[in-house]
Amino acid sequence: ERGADGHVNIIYWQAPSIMTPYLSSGTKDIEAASMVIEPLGRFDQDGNMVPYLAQEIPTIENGGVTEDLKQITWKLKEGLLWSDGTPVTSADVAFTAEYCMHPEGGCAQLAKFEGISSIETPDDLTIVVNFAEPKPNPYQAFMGGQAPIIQAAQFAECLGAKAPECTEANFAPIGTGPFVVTDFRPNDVISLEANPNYRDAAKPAFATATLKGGGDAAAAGRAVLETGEFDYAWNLQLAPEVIAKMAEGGKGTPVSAFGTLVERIEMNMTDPSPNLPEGERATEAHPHPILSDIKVRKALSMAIDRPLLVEIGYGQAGRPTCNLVPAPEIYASDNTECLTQDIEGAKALLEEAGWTVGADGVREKDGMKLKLLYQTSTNAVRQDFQALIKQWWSEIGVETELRNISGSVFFGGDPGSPDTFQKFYADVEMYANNFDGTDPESYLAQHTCEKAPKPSSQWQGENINRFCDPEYDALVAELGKTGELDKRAEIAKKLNDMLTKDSYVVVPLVDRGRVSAHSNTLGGVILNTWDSELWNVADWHRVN
Amino acid sequence: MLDHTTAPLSGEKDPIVRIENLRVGFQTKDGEVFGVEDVSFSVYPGETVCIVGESGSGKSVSSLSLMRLVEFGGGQIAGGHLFFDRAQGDSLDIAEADQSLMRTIRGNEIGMIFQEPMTALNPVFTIGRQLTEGLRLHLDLDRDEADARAIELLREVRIPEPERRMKQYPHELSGGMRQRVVIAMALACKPRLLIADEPTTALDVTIQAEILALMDRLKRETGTAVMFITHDMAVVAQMADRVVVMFRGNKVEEGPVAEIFNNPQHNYTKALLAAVPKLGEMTGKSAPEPMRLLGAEDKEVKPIPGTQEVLLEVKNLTTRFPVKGGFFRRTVAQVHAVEDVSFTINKGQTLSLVGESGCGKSSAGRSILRLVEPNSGQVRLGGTDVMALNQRDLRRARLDMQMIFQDPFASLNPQMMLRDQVAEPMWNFGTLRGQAMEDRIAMLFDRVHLPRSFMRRYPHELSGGQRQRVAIARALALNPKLIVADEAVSALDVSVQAQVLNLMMELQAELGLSFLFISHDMAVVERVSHRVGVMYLGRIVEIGSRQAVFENPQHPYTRALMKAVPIADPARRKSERELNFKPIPSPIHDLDYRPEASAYDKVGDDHFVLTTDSGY
Amino acid sequence: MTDDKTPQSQTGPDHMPGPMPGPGEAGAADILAAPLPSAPPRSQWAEVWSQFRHHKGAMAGGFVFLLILALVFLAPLAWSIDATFIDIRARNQGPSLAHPFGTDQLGRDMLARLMAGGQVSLSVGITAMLLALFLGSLVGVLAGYFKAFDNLLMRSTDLFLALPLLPLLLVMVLLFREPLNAAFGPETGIFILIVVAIGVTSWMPTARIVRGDVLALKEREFVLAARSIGTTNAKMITRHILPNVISPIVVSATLGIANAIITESALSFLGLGFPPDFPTWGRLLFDGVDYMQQNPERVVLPGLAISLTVLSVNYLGDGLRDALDPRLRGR
Amino acid sequence: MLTFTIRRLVLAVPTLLFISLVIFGLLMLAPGDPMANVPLTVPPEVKQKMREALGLGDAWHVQYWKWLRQFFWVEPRVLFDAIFGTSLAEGELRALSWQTRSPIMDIVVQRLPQTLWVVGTAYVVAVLIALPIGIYSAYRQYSVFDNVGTFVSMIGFSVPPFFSGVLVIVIFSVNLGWFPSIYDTTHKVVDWDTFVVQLRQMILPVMVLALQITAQIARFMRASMLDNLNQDYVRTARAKGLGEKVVVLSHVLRNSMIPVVTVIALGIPQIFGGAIITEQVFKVNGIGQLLITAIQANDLPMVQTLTFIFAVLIVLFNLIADVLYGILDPRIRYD
Ligand SMILES: Nc1ncnc2c1ncn2[C@@H]1O[C@H](COP(=O)(O)OP(=O)(O)OP(=O)(O)O)[C@@H](O)[C@H]1O
Ligand SMILES: Nc1ncnc2c1ncn2[C@@H]1O[C@H](COP(=O)(O)OP(=O)(O)OP(=O)(O)O)[C@@H](O)[C@H]1O
Ligand SMILES: [Mg+2]
Ligand SMILES: [Mg+2]
Ligand code: NI
Repeated sequence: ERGADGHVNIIYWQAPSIMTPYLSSGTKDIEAASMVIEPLGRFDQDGNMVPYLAQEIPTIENGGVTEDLKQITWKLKEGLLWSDGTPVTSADVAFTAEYCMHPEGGCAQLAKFEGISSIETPDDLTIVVNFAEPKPNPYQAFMGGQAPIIQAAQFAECLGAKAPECTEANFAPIGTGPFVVTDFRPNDVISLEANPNYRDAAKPAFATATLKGGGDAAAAGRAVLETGEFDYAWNLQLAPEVIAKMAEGGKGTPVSAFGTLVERIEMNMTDPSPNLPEGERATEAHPHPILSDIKVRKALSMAIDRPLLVEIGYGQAGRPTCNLVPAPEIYASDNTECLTQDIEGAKALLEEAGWTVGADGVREKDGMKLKLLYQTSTNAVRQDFQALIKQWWSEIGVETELRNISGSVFFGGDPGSPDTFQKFYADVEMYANNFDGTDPESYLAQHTCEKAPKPSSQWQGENINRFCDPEYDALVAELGKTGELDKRAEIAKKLNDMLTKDSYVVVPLVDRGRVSAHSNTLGGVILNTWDSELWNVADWHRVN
Repeated sequence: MLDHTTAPLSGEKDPIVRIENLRVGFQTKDGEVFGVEDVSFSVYPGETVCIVGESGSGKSVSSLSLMRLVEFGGGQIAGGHLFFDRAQGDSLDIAEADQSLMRTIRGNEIGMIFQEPMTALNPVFTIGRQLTEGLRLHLDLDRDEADARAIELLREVRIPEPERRMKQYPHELSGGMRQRVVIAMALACKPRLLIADEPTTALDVTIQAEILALMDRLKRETGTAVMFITHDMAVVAQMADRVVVMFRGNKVEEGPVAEIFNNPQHNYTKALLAAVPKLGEMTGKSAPEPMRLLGAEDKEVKPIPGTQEVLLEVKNLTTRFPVKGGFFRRTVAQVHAVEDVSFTINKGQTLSLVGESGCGKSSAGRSILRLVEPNSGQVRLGGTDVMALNQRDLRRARLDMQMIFQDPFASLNPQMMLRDQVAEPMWNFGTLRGQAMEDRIAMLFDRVHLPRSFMRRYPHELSGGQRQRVAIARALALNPKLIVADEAVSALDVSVQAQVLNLMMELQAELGLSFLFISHDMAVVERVSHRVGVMYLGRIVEIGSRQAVFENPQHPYTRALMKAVPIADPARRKSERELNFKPIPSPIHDLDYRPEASAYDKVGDDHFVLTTDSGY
Repeated sequence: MTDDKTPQSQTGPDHMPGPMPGPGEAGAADILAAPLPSAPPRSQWAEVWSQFRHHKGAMAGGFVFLLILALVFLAPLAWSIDATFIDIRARNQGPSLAHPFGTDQLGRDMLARLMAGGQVSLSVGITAMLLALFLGSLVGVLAGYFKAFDNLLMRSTDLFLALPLLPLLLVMVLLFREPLNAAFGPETGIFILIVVAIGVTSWMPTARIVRGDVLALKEREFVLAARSIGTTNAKMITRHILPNVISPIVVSATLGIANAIITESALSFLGLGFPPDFPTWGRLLFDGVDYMQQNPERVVLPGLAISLTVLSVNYLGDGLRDALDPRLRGR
Repeated sequence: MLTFTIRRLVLAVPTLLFISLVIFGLLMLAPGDPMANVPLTVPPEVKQKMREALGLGDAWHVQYWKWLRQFFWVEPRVLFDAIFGTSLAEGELRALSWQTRSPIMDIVVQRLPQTLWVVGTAYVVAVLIALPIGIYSAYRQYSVFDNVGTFVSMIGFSVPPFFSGVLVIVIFSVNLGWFPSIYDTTHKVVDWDTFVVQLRQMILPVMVLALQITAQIARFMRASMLDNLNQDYVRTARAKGLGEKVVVLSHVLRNSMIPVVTVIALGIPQIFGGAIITEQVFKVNGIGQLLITAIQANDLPMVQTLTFIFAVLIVLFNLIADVLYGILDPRIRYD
């Protein structure tokens, strides 16, 4: 029964700053918004699509998607109401697309709407989306937490450059989700209450909810697992033994699930030496003097004991992996060779490559030392990984200098900073990346030659390691044209292998899952890494 | 023992204090030193006991012990008893009393006047606040009553414009005024015993006479016992019923005042009396001459004529200080401290400035060195225009002119060893180095009669007179051409004073030093000066050769001044009736006040008298 | 009486006008000339030292501080485990014979890490504190003493106080890391950078406090007296002003060292400090906080090390201050 | 001194403008990008569009001018509107945060109460504790009290709040369960019970913060008192028969206050500035937390505005400190 279970307390150690995913793509904001505004369909915990506002997920089979992959037709459920009581119509959906695709809006989810040429609304419930090119994966717009439907009436005045000025709408959007915002304090706390017009009269079970932000993961974990002040804590990035210890508090349970996030080491294929003039440093003009040799890259990978890394850094929230695309099942390559550490093999390989052990135990070749600068962002687990990997590499005669950089600089794209991950003024770097939804196409397309960051493109670009292989580019193009799922999976696996076990430019380490925690009195939690963690908050309830 | 043999003068009453075998030690790095070794004496109600003695002989320490304040200064009463007869009739051994009991006695039953007036006052509180504090505590007065009483007290100690002074801060007062504030503070609650540690040292004779009269009156009217520490034998003669002579931590002699003066027993007492300068000794002589000291009578004393070459020329010097008021402390009026003053000093000669406290003597002296910036006027020192110098040249010029400050403690850096303080001028100008400098420092210490072991001491470890001597040594270090000596010898006991004066005169004879000698001790002034200027309310009212001014005073103020000089002879005490002074007008004027220029009448060869209205 | 040893007799020809004991005239005049007992002069520093030695707190503080220094800089010679050596099987262990202070989450020896961390923290803490103290006292004294500088210097103090620390540090790292690395090598380069960064961002309170005291001190009469004997401004500051503002400076020093050690750790977990495998006390403490419940020694030890250092420096400072204050000396 | 104050106030304007320019320059120069928190899944072109929408493409002086205008022209009028119900600022673009896309000043106003509650209380508590401790430690130098006080305060100072905060949480929230570990910023005090709740949630952060501040102020107080306790005027005061309380608390204290006033005055802007780490640890989400998240998110207008507000406060309180010097010590002259 709606509202019977009183109040639920949720803690996000990163505080939400806005309630629409269109103006911020931060996970915290998207997930907070998902309690209020909903898409036409979501991904469930296994990555399957489930309809939300739509009657069903359109497919070629049910005729929702045309054979030429250039059109998709959505049908809204009947009788849907906004939380203010007005009906939800196809115009709202079309408006949502218009809102995000406005050229001056700076919409954070623009990529979701890429390729849309026009949207038609033949009736109040039907939305027809037309694509300029065939779209093998048409489930981007209006699908998942990143692309929920907003109310046309509320945002009508907020198009384009005016978007940021609609503070009230941005903070308290009118939605169809189980809750409505009663008080939004940016970067602090959101107070919500049950949506009186929610489509399921029995839900949500909670009358009110608080989503508190701030602090750090440890504090959030403590509040749920040890003191029981909160019911749900998001993303507990903590060492496994710390979580285990907290769980002894007995007030709550950690839960985990896996998605596509892979912690990896990228090998710089270009020379980052500071002696090179600015503009040529770390560009394809100068290949890396050491890492250009695949034997070295492979040896570095072989020296790493991935299961141990998992044990130390992630525990139940991680799995060792050799793949860039670890999931979904059909896209994951069966590559497991790298999972066993092979120090001796690595040594032999380096030997073979002409790197011989010098006086101080560091290998040399032609007077050059095998010395690498290894950078990553600041994060306790990453620093532990750095230390461990440094030790393993030193065992095979590689000297490593470590550097850690504040995340806001490392991941910020400031072309003026030498420390961004795109500039890659280091020999190897470590970070994690994933892809949205279940389709890896655009993710794999990031490694084409022209996507390498370079001075001319203000160092923007996703091909961080500057890998460049025409064969790879051709395969990517082919993937873009292929609609058949099995075929797509086959190409994707091939691409994955080209980057990993064939060339070792990307050295995957850990498939990182998500650990969150809920109190023992909170029922209905199903952790979902394919969509918002709060995707089924309507089903949450109190248990005794 | 000596005590008890002299019968108390004021009848057979019990003494109010009985000090028995007092011994006070200080813990220093050389081990324990004793500021007072063995002292016993008594003070009876209604009696004035003067304690005289060499500087550093333990006078201040004894009196501080009586207040049980030595402990706070690092001392320890190592032995003896201090019996105090309380108002309720019971007798208390102060040496063993606890501090909370002492608090009800201090300021209430025993009042104390401290030697160093600048540092004795809290710099951040107004005079009014500091005065009324004790009143409100002991007499339970409310604010208005206390204020009224405080103003009355200020008036009694003859501070001009008491209402205004209540709101001023210590640093805005002249040395003498501060001294009087301290006196007023001690008298506030009409204590039964008043300890006065050199209370009139910084005061000019007229005010000194008034203060002495005030204390005398208090003694007579309320039976207050007075323990009066001084080195001024004239004051002793004027005030004392009995005299205690101290020397190096011991009492060496005690007796009724007449007996001490007429028939001193101890060698030290004899030496002391021999060193007292007497007014009139120089009558008829045109140039000053060194004193004839006991033990050196056969030494020839030569007059010091000086030269006629002008060294310092001061013209129309005017210095004013702002008076601030209100929350934002805006300037609301001005103190006309020095008003249109002109004089010259010849090379090798001494000009003395005398005048009542607060008339602007120190300000004039400081203005000449530009230690305070004068508002207008000219100062020329041997050809250089001091007023026109920039900071660098001014510093250089100070090689030739030095100052001895009125308040020796305040003018010494508490963090520096005495040796370094004396060496500093030589460091500054690099006049001497290494062994030569060491020799000179040692020589200077010897000359001002400080033991060489004091070189390693710090200012707070010295007695008042000893500090003064450090300041003198420092001023002499550079062999300057001109020394502004602001009350340079007033804190010294007469024997040392005589030696220091002789030293100064000798240096003058040998090196042609010139002095601007600021003093209130007319006998000393007569002894040392070639010319004398009399100041009143910022102006020089009379200036001329010493002979002319002393033997033929023209200005009414000068005459009054001369009359007030006490004589070091108990038989010739001045009675209160002989003293009648006009109230002193205020030097504080509104911002738009424009004073008249000074005009002088020439009444003699080198003798000028102010014709402009001086306010007297 | 031994008249030939009176002080006057040593002054040679520049003879004394005072009483010279004439033949047969012993007595009254003599008594004044009697020599006062004197002790051989000692240097001021010897004295400060002797006072310092008698200061119980200072001696204890000094002892502890030296002990810490010895443990940190000398003991690694005896304790040969490398602070960065990972023994993964031995992780999160409590104290044992092999690892007296236990191990961290990667099995690195905590004792070795504490010692290595101490080297960094102490060097950074002390140098940065000295730098901040120097800057602060300099600015404070100049501003308080020279009216002409006051406004300019105090407004720059305002400016520095107002600058947001983090972006400032980021900019410093951006501008200077590479040149310093090139000039001094990575470790010295980053050391200089950190010390300067901390020093440059923490001198302001000292400056303001010192300035306030100097303003008050400047009006004291002994400063006027010193000016009258021709003391130059520079000497005035070193001889008369500085010794009299020593106590706020000493307090700033104690607080500064704690501040520097902690700021250093803040820098390193922002990724602005030493390389991540470089242990420092602040960082060990920070890393240990998450393990507070299972391995309390991981926070207690670095915390204790920092506190002990700060305490010992505090007592050292107290002793120094007392020893330098002649009024307190000899008590 | 009125002229001094006026002169300083007038001078404050160019000073602050200069400071704002320097801060702006610094922020522009600092590496970092508001897109740092955007997931890597968002393609660079989209990020570029987002940047442009934020106005990042403009030249720096355009951006600076825009901020100046918003801060000095628009915001005051908005304030005026809010007070008098006028509509002067209608249609004007207010200074917006890049993270929340909402007017910065609104957020600041929203954050102030909790910061003032927690940090302000801590400050007041700290000063109230520190002064007596400092005074008494100096008065009884090297007594047991002094030594214990020194010990505790130095340990308190040398232990950073990221540790002490967590420590008290583990002790008092986790193990003893006495106080909440998370501060509820939505809590409203309306009656006694809610006041008690407020008190309970404030105790831990206040305790942690106060410990730091106390240590500092107490040390300066003690040192300064020691300098003055041996002065001659103290003897005079005692000679008047004043109780030790009056001697110490009024005569010596007043003379000793100058360095302490500085420390206290310098600390007050920090009350408004919040306590960054402590706010984080206890999730107080005041101004300090606002600043740190803004810095981490490279939210330039927010950082600029906040730091500028601090700058204003710093300049103001330094002026107040200077005026206080003049009042505390009449010898100090400014003009
Ligand atoms: N705090 C101290 N530490 C060491 N010695 C001290 C201290 N105070 C005073 N003395 C010494 O005790 C002796 C007596 O000093 P006291 O102040 O009583 O002299 P005095 O008789 O008052 O001299 P004066 O007439 O010069 O003031 C002096 O030799 C002085 O140096
Ligand atoms: N800094 C100051 N601020 C304000 N007024 C001052 C200041 N210094 C001195 N005065 C005033 O100037 C006048 C003259 O003071 P000065 O010190 O020159 O007197 P003096 O003749 O030396 O007196 P004494 O013999 O008492 O030392 C006094 O009225 C005094 O109050
Ligand atoms: Mg004395
Ligand atoms: Mg004077
Ligand atoms: Ni007897």
